[in-house]
Amino acid sequence: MNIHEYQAKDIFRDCGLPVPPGEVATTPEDARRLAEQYGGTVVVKAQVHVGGRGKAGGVKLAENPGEAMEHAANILGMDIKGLTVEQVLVTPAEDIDTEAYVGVIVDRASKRPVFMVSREGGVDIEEVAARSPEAITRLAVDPRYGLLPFQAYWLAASLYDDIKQQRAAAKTMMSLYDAFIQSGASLAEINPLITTPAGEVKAIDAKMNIDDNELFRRGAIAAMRDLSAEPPSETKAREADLTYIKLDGDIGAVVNGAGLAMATMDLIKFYGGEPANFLDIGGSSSPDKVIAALEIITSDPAVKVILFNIFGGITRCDDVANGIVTALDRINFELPLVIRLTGTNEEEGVRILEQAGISASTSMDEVVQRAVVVARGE
Amino acid sequence: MNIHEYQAKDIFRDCGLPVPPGEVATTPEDARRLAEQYGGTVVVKAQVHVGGRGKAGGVKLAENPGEAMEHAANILGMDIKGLTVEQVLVTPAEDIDTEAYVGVIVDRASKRPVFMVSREGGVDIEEVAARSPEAITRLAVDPRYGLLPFQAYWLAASLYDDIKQQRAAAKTMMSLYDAFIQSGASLAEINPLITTPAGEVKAIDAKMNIDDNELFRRGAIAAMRDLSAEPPSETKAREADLTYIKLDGDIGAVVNGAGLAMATMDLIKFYGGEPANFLDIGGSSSPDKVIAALEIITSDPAVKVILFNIFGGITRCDDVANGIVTALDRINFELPLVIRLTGTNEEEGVRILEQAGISASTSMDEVVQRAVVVARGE
Amino acid sequence: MAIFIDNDTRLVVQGITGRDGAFHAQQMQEYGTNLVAGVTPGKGGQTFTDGPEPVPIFDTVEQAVREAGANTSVIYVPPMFAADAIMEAAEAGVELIVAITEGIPVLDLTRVYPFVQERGARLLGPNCPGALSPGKAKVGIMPGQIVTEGPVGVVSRSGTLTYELVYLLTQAGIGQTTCIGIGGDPIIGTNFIDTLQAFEADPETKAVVMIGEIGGTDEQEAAAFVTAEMSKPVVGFIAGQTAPPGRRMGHAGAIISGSAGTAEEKMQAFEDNGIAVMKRPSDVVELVRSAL
Amino acid sequence: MAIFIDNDTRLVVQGITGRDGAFHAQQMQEYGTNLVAGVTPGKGGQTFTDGPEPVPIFDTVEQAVREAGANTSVIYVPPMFAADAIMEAAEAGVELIVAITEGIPVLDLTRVYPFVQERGARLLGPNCPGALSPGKAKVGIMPGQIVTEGPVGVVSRSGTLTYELVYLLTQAGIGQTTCIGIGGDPIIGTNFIDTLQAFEADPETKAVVMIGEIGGTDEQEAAAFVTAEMSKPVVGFIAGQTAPPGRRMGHAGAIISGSAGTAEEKMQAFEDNGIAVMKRPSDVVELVRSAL
Repeated sequence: MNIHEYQAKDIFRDCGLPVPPGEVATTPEDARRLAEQYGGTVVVKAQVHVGGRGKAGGVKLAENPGEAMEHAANILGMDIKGLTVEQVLVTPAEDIDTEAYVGVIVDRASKRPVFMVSREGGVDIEEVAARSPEAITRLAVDPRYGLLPFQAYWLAASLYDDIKQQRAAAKTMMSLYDAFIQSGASLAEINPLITTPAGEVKAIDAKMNIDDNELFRRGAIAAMRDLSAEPPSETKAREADLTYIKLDGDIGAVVNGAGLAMATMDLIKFYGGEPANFLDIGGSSSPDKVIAALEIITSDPAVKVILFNIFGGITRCDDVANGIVTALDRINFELPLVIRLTGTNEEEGVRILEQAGISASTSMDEVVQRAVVVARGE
Repeated sequence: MNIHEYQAKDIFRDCGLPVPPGEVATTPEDARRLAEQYGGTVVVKAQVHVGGRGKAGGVKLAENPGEAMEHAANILGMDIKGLTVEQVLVTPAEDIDTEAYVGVIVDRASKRPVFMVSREGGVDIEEVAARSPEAITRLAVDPRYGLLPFQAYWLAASLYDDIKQQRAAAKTMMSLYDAFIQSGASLAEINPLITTPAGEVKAIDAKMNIDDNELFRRGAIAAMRDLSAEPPSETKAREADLTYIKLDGDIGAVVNGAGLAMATMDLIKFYGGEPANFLDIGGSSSPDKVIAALEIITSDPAVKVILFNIFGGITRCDDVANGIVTALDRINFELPLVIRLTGTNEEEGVRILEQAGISASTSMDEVVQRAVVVARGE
Repeated sequence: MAIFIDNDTRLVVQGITGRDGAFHAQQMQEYGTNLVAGVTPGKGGQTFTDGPEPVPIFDTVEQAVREAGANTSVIYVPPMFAADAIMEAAEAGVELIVAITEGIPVLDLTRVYPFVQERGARLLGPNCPGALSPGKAKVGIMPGQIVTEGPVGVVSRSGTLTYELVYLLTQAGIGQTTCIGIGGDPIIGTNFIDTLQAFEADPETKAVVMIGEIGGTDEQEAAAFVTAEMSKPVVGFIAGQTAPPGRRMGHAGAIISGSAGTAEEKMQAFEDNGIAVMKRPSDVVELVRSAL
Repeated sequence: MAIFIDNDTRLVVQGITGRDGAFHAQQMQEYGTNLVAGVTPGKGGQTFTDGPEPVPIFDTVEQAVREAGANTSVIYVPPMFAADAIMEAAEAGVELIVAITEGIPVLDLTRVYPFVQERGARLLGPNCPGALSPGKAKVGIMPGQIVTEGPVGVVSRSGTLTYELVYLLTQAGIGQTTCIGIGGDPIIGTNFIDTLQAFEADPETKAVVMIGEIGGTDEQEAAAFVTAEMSKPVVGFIAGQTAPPGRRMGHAGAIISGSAGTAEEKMQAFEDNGIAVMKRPSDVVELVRSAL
């Protein structure tokens, strides 16, 4: 789950990171009031789950409250890469001497949280990694011990030469690691970590991604989810414990298992069709999931055919068949169904469908080809 | 550092342990008021840093507020093993079905925190250990991982057969481990952990010892020290960063290093004398420590002679000599001094003393024998 | 021969009284797996009777190891208890721990992994379908009816996609030594290389099918390993050629970060290392047949 | 020969710019120890000039290892930073870490100890005087002038009491291979048995003096080890015969708990295992002389 900059900053502040003040405004008038409150020059920053806000005109300096109101009026409602800006963060502008990058991610290879820090901040770290990998210092944290003070100092010393800045940065690393662990994050990033001409170290941007699997035990963070920042169909899918990603094609696919779902999309494309979505009904299944899946897919007007590709393992074919039958009773749709059902409790599943007058195949290749043909209207 | 039962219970409660309510009273009237507030039968418990309160009459049941006041009047001011009771804990009496023992200590051998639990609670665990060691379940916690839920359950399952009680006890173990770690404890104990006839699990007694070395980073716990519970001389020694333990003899000894200090006491005894104290001025030394040491020893009227046994290592003989000379200037005492000084900066130390008209030996055996002779008044 | 599980497997099911645990315990026992114990705290002393033979239930894995001689465990407990269940199995001395549970927080795994390693145990998964050695043992959720004995080792990050390919092989008369699902999470206990190593050492395995997906670099490293260390032919598949970047495709591990972890990159690594790449699942039969 | 430190020791001093660190760095260098580096964060690039030869100061131990080839470290930093300093040294690849600092929280040590173990390093201390191999190297705070080369190994939980006994030996013309202070805390990195083992393996050590104190059971276990594994004679001393139970006698580790850890118990264990027990420190000369 992505959270907004202002939410990440709240978490950072609670963990003792040196984050300047800042509050969110949803109206230009709010932005004006905040700018007044802070005094001096402020920054008005669009709060959207997407990079490149600055280039899109979503981040503006305002020298007085009137200007802050103006910028807020322009930015609120703005469309950035398909997302509408609903909130802006208003925060005092800082004088910047240097800009560094500090990030923590969960690293697959070392199976540990890994810090990445660089003296080159305020830019895309992936670009730095591609251009000059030696400019990035990496450190894998042993989660049994946490980030140790000497490690934090090693990282800090790679960013700064002044001992006071090194100490401040080391403390920042320790706090960032706390924030990362306490929030169940998969990424926590300060870009840039600045020094001011007075020598202070400050975190003036913040980014966090939260591991969805952590949300069950982190209510406060789960409550940070911004439903306006994702399509309603994906919200609905999540609530039904499905994974759904909308795509641009016309073949709606219901598949159990992420790998098989991806392979189904790939095969649709291979046979000349276009998938309308990725939809995984997951491992442990229930008829309710199938119903929710059908409701979500049928609400996409682009969909011309619905393809079921079910290979039963922990998912039972009878559950899926029951779900289809119940869904057909409950929701009204005219779309053609192409069904493939095999694996655990296959016989029962096929029998349930047949009793409802629905036929099912056992070959993936066959059903995908048929769905492509149906979608073409041939 | 020892803390009182009521203080340990406050810590336990904060960590989520199932501790019944209870408050401390310093007057019989306070005790009456508390008993009224809780209603029903209460227990009035002396708060002193010593075991065997019950046998000494320091723990009493009171069926009504008047009785609570009476008991408090008797217990407050009572002398238990040389300590005066200044506070009583008033807490509702609990119906007891079973009594178990749960403790955590830092174990030297495994170099880990070790849980010890037993179905035999409410009695001295050392007796249980001596009588029937198989009645105690031990579990060493890997501090890199902390107490894991399955381990807490293993411990709990060794105490109870009922799943609800097992779960409650497992949660209690987890909380106790948190309390232990968060407080920097060297011992945390629930004796007894009871079950009530209704099946609830409750911690009705609590004991904690805190590692003195943790206090610098645990202000709230350091503030729990009860100065009334230790001799003023030991308080003064601690504030001067010395270790002082008062004994019953007449030879006051100032030694650097715990092992040498013990060996000096042993040697005094070997030659027929009686040490008045254990006093270690510690490793890194300063003249101030020597002054404080002399002030403490000279305030003990039993002392007839002061013996210095200094072997310089990290302690410098010149520092000790300066301390002695300064102390003689500053504080007024008539006691004879017997000094042994050798090791780091020995020549300078001896020179400083000689300039002040004080002679020093280099042999421990010799000075101890001389001190014994002087103490005898021979 | 087979890898990881065989006739010496003595299985304990953690979470045997849950819906999924009970169902699959029965399925595994019916398949012929030597199911020696179940564990559900508080239900110790009861007996599991859903399968063909009664199985004792214990409160702890330690008891299952001590009293029933379990050496392999399979975990069906919910995500919030699963990390603890894995560590309990490792602490109890279980040698192979198969974690079926999906949705375990990845930070839990960063602690579970070293814990398991320190005890010399092998973790398979989490978020995996388990292992199946046709004719010998089935540990996990793979359907027993889709496999048959034979010379092909199968290793996959996916669950149902594996069934798809295995079933195609079986229908074509090509059997398997062992089918291994390593799991779809970013941090897993046993990776492609560990499994390829075991297949290379298994004399009955003559060829390997490796099924990868987008995200990470495991497939690329496995491909390099194939060139460096393997004498046996490998046939490969990568799912997610049409996946958009930056989105988590069901599996927590299936996400293209920036330009890294794409299907193209992985298929290229396969080709560069002499691994025959399938364009579609149904190609598996022909490619394996010509590899054997 | 000697144990733990010798002419191959390349020493880094952690906390070299502090009062104690600077003083003892100078003393160690004057004794002839090969002092190759000092560490104080923020002072990297400066030079330590208190001793006979200038020594480079680094910000981190890692730099001291990489740039100055340090293989041994000695720690003089305050208690609140000491655990971290030990771990830093271990992480940097230092082989022997001597922690002089007194007052490190014991729970810190429960984490430090496995960290050091995992990296294959040896920790001596904390709260110890260090090691001294007469004529070769001095690491810690033992006064160099009280030792002389010879055939006796000395191991002790104490600091100054060790000097006492060593000095008596030296004055009597009996020299030492190495004098080791293992430290007075409840949890220490290197214990009596580890040190006895090293002395047993050291061909130049002909006899060992072991100096224990009240608290714990290390001396009892060491006594059993002497019987089981040692061919060389051992002479022992126990401090604290007159210590009252339940009080911490200066050292965090010197405390009699209940009836366990008394001097009597330990002296009995020594006698039962053929270790000659001194009644007073000055007995050391005669007992060692007859052991040699």
